[in-house]
Amino acid sequence: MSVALTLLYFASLRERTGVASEAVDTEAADLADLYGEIQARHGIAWPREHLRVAVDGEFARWQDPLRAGSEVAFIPPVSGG
Amino acid sequence: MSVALTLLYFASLRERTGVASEAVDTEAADLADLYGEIQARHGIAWPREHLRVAVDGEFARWQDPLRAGSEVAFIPPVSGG
Amino acid sequence: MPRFLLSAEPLDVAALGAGLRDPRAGGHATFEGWVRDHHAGRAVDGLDYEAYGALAEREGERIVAEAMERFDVLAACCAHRVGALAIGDLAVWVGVSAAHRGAAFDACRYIIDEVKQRVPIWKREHYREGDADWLHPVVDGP
Amino acid sequence: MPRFLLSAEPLDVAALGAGLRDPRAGGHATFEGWVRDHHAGRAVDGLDYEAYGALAEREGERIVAEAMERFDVLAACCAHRVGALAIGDLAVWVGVSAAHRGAAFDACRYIIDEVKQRVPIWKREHYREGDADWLHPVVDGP
Repeated sequence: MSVALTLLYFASLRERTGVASEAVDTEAADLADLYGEIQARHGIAWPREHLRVAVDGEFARWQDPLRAGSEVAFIPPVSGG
Repeated sequence: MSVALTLLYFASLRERTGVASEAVDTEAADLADLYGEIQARHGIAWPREHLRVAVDGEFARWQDPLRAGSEVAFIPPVSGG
Repeated sequence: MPRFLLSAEPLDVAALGAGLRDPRAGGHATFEGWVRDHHAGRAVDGLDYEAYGALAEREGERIVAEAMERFDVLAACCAHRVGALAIGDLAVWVGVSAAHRGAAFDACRYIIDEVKQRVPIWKREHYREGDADWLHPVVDGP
Repeated sequence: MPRFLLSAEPLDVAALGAGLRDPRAGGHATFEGWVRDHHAGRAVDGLDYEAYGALAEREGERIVAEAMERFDVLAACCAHRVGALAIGDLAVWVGVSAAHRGAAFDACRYIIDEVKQRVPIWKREHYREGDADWLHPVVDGP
């Protein structure tokens, strides 16, 4: 049973993937699993422990299940200010 | 042997003495002694321990001797800022 | 009124400060983050800020709300630039008004510290030697 | 250029801040002391500041110099009003620029703390009930 999502990429992740967002269909069980898929597909080196994850503009937990139609962002370490 | 000085008064000391400055001739041995004279003459209640003293625009010590022609200020607790 | 804002235009410090006036306030602390000409030993020419807007605004609001709960303050606000900035440009502004100065300083520092750690904004530095890099400082867990 | 000044006119915060710009600076902390509408439980309508000018300027300069020795900062300045002020008026301004924010905050706080304790400036508060009083807070010392 696959789920349709939009993925958002920022900063060096955006440069790595070459896109600011992409639509995916995934069978990943949770957000951690989803990140594993994306890491493999785009050759992203960041270990998951260094990132945070957000769903629809709110921080989420890696163990959260996927929600169809949601917007998922992997947040690399921030450097504002 | 008397010494001629100018005394400066600020804030509540100025209000108490009624003048911003006055010329005095004094036989006081040091600044502490001088303050004692002034306290008595103007009925100033402040104990010396709560004040500082300055001579010619620099903080001084109560034990410093008097210099003829200098400008002496008794500094009540400050409240700037 | 939002207490955290992202802006693609230069920040209007006078207007931001005016929004925090309060007759009960005796102290007003501010922090300005300026683009400086060096980082980690390298000469810097300028930088770009990119934000995840929706999340940055929520997390920024949350930080200002936390500061207002933790410290005895009357008003607080933070604004952060996005886009291309030159050396000396104002990147981030924090202002806090309080009855007493200790709380104003403490809240101001709390806000800038937390914003730097938690708000999804990223900096790409342009070095004088011609290359550029996104900064992703890794903080030790959890 | 003096780093501590007394002014009988309203302080020009933009000009004061501009004097502390430095391309090496990443952080700029400021403190503004505003006249507030209450003190020690009494409603306040306004106040007068009186200074022993020559000594205030020397002691103020000394304090800013101490801050620049103790903390890793690039530039610092403090300005204090004298004369009659109304509620909300700016009474004192401190600004500090530094490569990093910690030093900017610490030096800014040091300066305002020391100015309040050491610089011969006195405040006379006008209370809403009609009376007025010079403030001479006694500090346990030395």
